[in-house]
Amino acid sequence: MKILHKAMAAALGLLLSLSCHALTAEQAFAMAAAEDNDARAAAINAAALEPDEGGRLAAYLQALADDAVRTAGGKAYVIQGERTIDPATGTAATLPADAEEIVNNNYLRGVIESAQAALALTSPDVQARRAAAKKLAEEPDAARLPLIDKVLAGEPDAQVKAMLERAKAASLLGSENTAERLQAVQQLAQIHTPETQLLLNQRLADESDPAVQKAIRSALSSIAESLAWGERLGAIFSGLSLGSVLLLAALGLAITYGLMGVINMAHGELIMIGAYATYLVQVLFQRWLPDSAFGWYLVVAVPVAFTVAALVGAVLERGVIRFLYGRPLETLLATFGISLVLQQAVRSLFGAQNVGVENPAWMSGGVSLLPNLTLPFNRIAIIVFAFAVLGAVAFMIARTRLGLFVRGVTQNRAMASCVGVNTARTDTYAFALGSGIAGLAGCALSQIGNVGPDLGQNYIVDSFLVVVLGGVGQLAGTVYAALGLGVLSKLLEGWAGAVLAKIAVLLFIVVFIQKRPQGIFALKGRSAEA
Amino acid sequence: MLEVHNLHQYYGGSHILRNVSVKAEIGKITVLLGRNGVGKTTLLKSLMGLVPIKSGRIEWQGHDIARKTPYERARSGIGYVPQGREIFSRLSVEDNLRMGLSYCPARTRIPGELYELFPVLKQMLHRRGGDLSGGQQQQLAIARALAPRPQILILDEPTEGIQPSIIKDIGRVIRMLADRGDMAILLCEQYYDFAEELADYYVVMERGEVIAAGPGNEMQQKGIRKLVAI
Amino acid sequence: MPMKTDLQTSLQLPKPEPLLGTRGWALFLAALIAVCAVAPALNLLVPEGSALHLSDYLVGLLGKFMCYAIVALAIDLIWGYTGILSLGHGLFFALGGYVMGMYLMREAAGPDALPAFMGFLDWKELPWHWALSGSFVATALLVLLVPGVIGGVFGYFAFRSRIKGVYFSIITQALTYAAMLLFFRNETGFGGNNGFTGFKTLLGYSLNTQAMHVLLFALSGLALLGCFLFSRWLIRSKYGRVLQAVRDAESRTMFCGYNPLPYKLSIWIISAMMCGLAGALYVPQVGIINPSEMSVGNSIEMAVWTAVGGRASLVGPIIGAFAVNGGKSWLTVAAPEYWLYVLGALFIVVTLLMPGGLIRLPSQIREWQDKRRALAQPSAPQQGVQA
Amino acid sequence: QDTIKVGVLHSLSGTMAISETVLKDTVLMAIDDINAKGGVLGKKLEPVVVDPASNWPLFAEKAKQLITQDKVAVVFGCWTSVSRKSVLPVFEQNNGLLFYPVQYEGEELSKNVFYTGAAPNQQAIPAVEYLMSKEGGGAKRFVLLGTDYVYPRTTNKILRAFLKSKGVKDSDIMETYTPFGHSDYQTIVADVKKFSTGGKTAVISTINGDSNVPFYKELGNAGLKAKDVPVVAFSVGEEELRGVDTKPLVGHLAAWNYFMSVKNPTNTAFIKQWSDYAKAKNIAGHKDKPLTNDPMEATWIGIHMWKQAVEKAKSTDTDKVIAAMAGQTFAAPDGFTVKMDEKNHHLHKPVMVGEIKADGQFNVVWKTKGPIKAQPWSPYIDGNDKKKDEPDGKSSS
Amino acid sequence: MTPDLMQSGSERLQQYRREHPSEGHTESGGRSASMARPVVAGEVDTTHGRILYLEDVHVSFDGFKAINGLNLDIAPGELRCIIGPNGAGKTTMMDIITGKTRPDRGSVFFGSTIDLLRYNEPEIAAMGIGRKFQKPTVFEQLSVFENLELALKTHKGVAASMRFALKGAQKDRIAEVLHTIHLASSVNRQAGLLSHGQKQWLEIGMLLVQEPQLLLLDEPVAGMTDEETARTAELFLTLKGKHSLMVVEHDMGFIGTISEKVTVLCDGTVLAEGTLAQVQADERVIEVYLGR
Ligand SMILES: Nc1ncnc2c1ncn2[C@@H]1O[C@H](COP(=O)(O)OP(=O)(O)OP(=O)(O)O)[C@@H](O)[C@H]1O
Ligand SMILES: Nc1ncnc2c1ncn2[C@@H]1O[C@H](COP(=O)(O)OP(=O)(O)OP(=O)(O)O)[C@@H](O)[C@H]1O
Ligand SMILES: NC(N)=O
Ligand SMILES: [Mg+2]
Ligand SMILES: [Mg+2]
Repeated sequence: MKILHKAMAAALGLLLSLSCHALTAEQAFAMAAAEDNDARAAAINAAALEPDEGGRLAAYLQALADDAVRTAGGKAYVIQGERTIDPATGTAATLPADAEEIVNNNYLRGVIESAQAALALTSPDVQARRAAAKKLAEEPDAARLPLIDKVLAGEPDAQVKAMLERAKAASLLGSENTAERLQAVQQLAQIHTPETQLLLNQRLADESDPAVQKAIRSALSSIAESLAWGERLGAIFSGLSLGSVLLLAALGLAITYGLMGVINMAHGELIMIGAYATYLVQVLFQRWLPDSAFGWYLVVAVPVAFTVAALVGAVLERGVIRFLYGRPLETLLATFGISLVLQQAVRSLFGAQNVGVENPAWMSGGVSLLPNLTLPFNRIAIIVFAFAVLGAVAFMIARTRLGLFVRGVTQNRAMASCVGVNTARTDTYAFALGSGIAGLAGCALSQIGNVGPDLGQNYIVDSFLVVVLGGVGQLAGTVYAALGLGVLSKLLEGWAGAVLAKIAVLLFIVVFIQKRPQGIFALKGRSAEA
Repeated sequence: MLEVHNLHQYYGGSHILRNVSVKAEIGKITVLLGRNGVGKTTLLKSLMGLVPIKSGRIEWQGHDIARKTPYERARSGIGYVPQGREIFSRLSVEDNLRMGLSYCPARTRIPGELYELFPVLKQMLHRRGGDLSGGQQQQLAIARALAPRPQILILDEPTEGIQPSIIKDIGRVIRMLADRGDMAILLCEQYYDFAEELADYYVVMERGEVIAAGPGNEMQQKGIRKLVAI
Repeated sequence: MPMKTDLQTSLQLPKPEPLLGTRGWALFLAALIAVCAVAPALNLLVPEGSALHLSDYLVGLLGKFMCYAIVALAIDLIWGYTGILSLGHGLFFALGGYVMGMYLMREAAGPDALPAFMGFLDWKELPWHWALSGSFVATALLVLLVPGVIGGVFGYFAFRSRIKGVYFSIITQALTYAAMLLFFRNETGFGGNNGFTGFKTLLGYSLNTQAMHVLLFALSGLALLGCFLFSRWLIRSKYGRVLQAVRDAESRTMFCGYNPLPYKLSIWIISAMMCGLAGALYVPQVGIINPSEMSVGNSIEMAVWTAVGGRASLVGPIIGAFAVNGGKSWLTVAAPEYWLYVLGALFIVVTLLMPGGLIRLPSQIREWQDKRRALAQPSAPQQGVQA
Repeated sequence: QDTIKVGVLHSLSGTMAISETVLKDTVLMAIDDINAKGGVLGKKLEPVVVDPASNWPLFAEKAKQLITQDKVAVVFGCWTSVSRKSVLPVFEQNNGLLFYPVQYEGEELSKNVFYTGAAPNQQAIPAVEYLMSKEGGGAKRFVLLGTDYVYPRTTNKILRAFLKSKGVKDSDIMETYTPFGHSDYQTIVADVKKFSTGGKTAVISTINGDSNVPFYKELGNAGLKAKDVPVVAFSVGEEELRGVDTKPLVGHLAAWNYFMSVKNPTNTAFIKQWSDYAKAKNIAGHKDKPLTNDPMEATWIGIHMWKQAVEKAKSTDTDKVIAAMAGQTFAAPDGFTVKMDEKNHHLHKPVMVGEIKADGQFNVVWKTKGPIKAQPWSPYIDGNDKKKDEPDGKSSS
Repeated sequence: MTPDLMQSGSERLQQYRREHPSEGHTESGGRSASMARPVVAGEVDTTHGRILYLEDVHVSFDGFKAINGLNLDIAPGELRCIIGPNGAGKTTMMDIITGKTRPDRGSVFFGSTIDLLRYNEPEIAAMGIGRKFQKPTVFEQLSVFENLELALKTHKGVAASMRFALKGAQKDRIAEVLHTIHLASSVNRQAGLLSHGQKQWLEIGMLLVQEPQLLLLDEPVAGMTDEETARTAELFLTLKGKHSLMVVEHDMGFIGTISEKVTVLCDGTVLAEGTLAQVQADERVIEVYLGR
């Protein structure tokens, strides 16, 4: 409390000293480095109440937000690339050697952002005003009421106005006056967003008046009701998204195992190779190409991941697996060995720790469908990607000669060769294709998960479950199994928690196979036995 | 023309084919006879390259193909109907036939005459090969071998499990194919009457060796039926 | 007709194989003596400095390997002979281990106290599933019964539904994975991720004495030899041949009048129980049991021991378990950064070059030489078809 | 015998290799450093590196081998608590000496182990206190989110008791666990988001290694900003953030006893030494982007304190070294002179809370004035008040 | 049961009784079918003169009617030949009898009391129905001897097989069969290494040692030489009477030597029935099956 008082006093003093409405050096220093963070916050808030002459305050706040401010000898400096600037005058300055970095924590960052919003309310740009008004509505502060009232009076834009009304209502939630509070609650009850929920809940915790309490409760329940849809859709979307991840991880295996019969324990490592290939492409982009090109690195990474994994797959097929056709259980053993070697190879080359793969900018963020339902772009991209790959694989298997040959060769290698199919080449192509698709999965998974030597291990069990649950050799089954498991997992997780959900899903699979011992899409009849 | 000279073949340590020499001429039907287990299938598999041979030469159209892979042999115009049908059981009948066309240009259609020959295949075009009845599968196997119009057709007991009327049809087809003059036929058969009726030449095997050979019209007088029976 | 009788007498029907041949019994006896007398003597009586001294470390290591060998044998029964690949045998091993661990925890806690981790969970009394853990006799039975019953229930439904091949393998994997997650949870009551450690005594005797180590070693050896003999007896009987028949042509077996279900189920349960026994002997020797024994990778590795040694032979899996684990123990020290390359390469090489596993390497070499000899002189008279 | 053997027992393969490999390198660097300065008691240190491969029984086997076969004087090793539990009997039976460098759940004291990582009161509790402060956002509701194993479960049990003592209601605590290797945090993040509408919320994450990347990526996806719902993690350091795009995570927190970004001459030297070593030894990853973290620092402290103790005891004999360890001090890279407690085998360490920066480093936003003493037996767990703050059997030496 | 089936059954029974006067092993031997009589579980009751009858059986696969209203019955000791075009449903019929395929509707009885549709494959086999497949199936990894030993008529339970030891009589039986099937010199050979024809014989041998009451033989002489075919015919004729046989073949010569009554199947139903000469003269049979 004491500290607060002191800070108030300091801020007040500053205010008084402000005869001209421009950023002073003292002010700038106080905003950057005061006795403690509360004092800094007070200084920042105080500064933001004043009109900003020449936009210098806005620039300075931005510099603070960007951690570009240094202090030395009671003065603040702004670093702009190579140059140093005096925030009060906007002129160049020299940075003293003993200048200290300014560290903001979350609390101060919040204060700075609010201050920026307050300043932006008077911006000529209507978009900026809208954003600022929204921000203020989310973080109400009774101290800004006069400012809001002032801006409201002159604001032409209806949207900004509506937002500001909201901000005002939110600020009034904490009013001394019960009627005002009640009115604020009623006004907020119209706004069905999670932010309102938070405001109302926070108020509820402190509210003592029963009428207001009741109003808040009914407002909350009506909001919760209208948000329920968003939650449901969100759960289904996460199910689909998980399903598409499972599908991607399993698709390559649907070829190497489902069609070719290779119990490919190295499948996970092929996924990992795809992910590392993506990482390498990213590094190359960062190192050799301009920043603006970075957003496109995935466009290069996709074919590279495919090719690298396919090549590794081809080498494995030529070197090891082709000697094992017709001995499926042996392939388990050999590919288990291969997976150990590949994992360790990655450790030797890249280190045991994870490597960082960044999402390109267009993949961050999402589309907001409902106030509480935002579909992230990277998830959407993966769903689309998974289905694109699925389409390509389905076409390849069902419509092309290679697909026909692969199916024929895996069913009866000797006979396929007797009708003139180059079985060795077909096998290599098919295995390389399956591996390449695993590589594509790796590329996609690098966007949502970690990239490390263990990457493959995390997906191998699930991949096999999906392929087997769908019915070995049944692409359609794989799709149903992946999406079904995805949605089921997410629904179960919703009410049982992740651990029990996972256990339940596994047991579900065990039980399901009892009903359908050959998977969802079982082959029936005589041909199944041959 | 297919010529086999002094072929020796082993399974592990046991000598299965001993100094086998056989010829199959274009336009002629050569019949291979012998009791169970004498090595007929083994010989045909050696011709296709499915089992390695120890020594001897296999000449096809003047080239030694003894070291070639099965698919190279198939592509050089050798069609093979194996014992036990070896259908691609999970492929549809149509895809089985398309497999037969594997080395033809991609657009090659399945010859319509196959369906005339084996009407049941047309009915069952979209059924899985493995679901067909035994005899239907046998018909499919023959049709598959004929699809790319090979220059030699090697048949391992093609009448096994086939109804009499179709056996007659197959006999007629084989005769017709040979008479067209662009195909050699090597037929391994247990059904003596069928074999005798078709044979231009015959070869009898016993214990992995050729013990008799000659033109088909001499079979009766040489008592080949007895030879096979004893 | 009389001619037929003649032929009959001239026909040599194969005699039933003896349980073990003379050489077999000799080797078996030698192994028995080595395990029960020689090794303990070398450890307890020969002074530490001597070249002949068997160190405590090695006693522990070999004791552990013998438990692994039992597992490999158990997997061989179900995989090698019956053709059912289980990727979940780690579960049975761990169950046996947990049953034993519960007993050891109770002993470590003392008669009236709860095992330490329970106090931490604020549990005031033993949960129901710990009821029998205080009795050694019950524990000894449960070590076999728990894996047997759980395996039995699972196997009954799976085999009844005629789940085969990879479908079976994958659901065993799912089962052990689910069990692992379950055991990870603290609430399940098995010590969560840490599992059980800090054992002190067995039947009142300290676990930390040299004599106890040797005793556990000898017990593991006896168990291994016993399991071997039992397996040999099973496999040699007609029962064993039915198993192989089921493996090779299940539907044909059915048309011969055999119901595969009781056959598969019985061998499955036997195999699970053997794993349970191995787990129970393993836990006091290594001093820890925790859910990672149920991890999928572990179970795959167990199958790998069997495969490396040679499936469908009884000595093979034992050799495999020793070879793989011995190699692992040695390499993780000798080449800590590269051992995975070597181990991985071993698996690849064994599959590619030794399809019968290590055990069939000599006969493979012999065969290869025979073949070369035969090919070298094709004109030599051969037995031909009669072979 | 002209060398002293030092055992290194960290997983170089398997799931834990991600975290542990670098600790092996840290030990090797320290040994090089000590040897370059003349070794210990005039003898060079000889590292014996083994790979327990993230396999807990194998940890016990390797520990036994190091002690009884290689006769090492001391072992530096283990990360997970279960691996420590697995080797503990081996060290006690054979009277070996283990230095354990990772923050853990406490509830253990052994005469043969020195714990150079944090006990819960040196990490978890101060961090939560910070979150409850105005500076930390004044959180009123808490999500306890962890991987389902003992360290998170125990830590959360302690935290729950602590929060209760601070007047937080049960309905304001959400406790959720995920299986090992869990990689899909959509539902959980959505749940957290929903929970956070009920009042100012903070997430306390004890998610283990591998799952952190997908968790943080999902946080970024969901747009959960640190300002609104801060996440404080106890298992996320510089190394774990290597795999993450940290821009969306700026402001989320971690609590440790050391951060790479701490500015002081000791740390600068430490970082430089590590960078040079990583380059010289061509350590993958670190040769391009050298990073240090808390367990590395704890390892570094441990081996140097051991050296000092050996020199004080003039012997590598376990009991003598244990006795000499009491009260050892060392100028640590965290900027303080840390001390080995006279009794409880834990270090007195400073506690720091850092906010993630865009470059993957941490801004230290809060720290204790000085090192604080560890409470291995947390007072928030019933019955611990009766436990001795000293391992059993020590007096015998 | 349809009236004509009942009629033909009682006729056949009468004939059977005439030929095998001493073999009425049920107490109720001469009594009429309607008289109460204990039904012994698992025991085949042939008092109605049929060991097997199928009535109005239907099976379809994805809409394709493989068996379409099939009626058939076989008397004890009868050797019945079944012929019919490829795809007529002969093998499918055997699948139904042996429990491999479940019919969509219809009834299948073994004797008069055992409803085969209620049993699974091993149970049906243990009751005394043996089958030889169209494609020879033997235990390829086991030796010829072991193949026969497994097929031997004994108790087939787990405990019994653990304790099993070959008795003298059983040995003799195996030796005898080995001679019959001409594999005496290959007793120890692995069955997988046999040639196609040898496997056929081995499978027949396995049937013989199994001593079933009813043998279903799907194309037993396919791939055999004429001489062997003749031997097989001889063998079947000796089996007839003691066992009931149902033989599917396309080899008319073989059928000719063994047949008394021939049933022609076509499109899943009976097209014609009679002696070989009768059916061979049947225009429809010539049309769909024999060819001109
Ligand atoms: N893979 C194999 N390994 C060892 N021996 C074999 C193998 N395949 C066949 N044989 C043996 O080789 C001999 C010849 O077999 P092959 O199949 O060529 O006979 P076949 O003349 O075609 O007989 P059938 O008329 O019965 O078809 C037989 O004795 C058989 O047992
Ligand atoms: N599982 C199945 N799915 C689809 N069609 C089937 C299946 N099983 C059998 N069929 C069809 O049913 C018909 C009867 O087959 P079946 O094998 O019984 O004939 P068959 O009389 O034994 O012929 P063959 O003399 O050629 O052996 C055939 O047309 C076959 O294609
Ligand atoms: N001790 C830990 N972090 O597991
Ligand atoms: Mg043949
Ligand atoms: Mg048929």
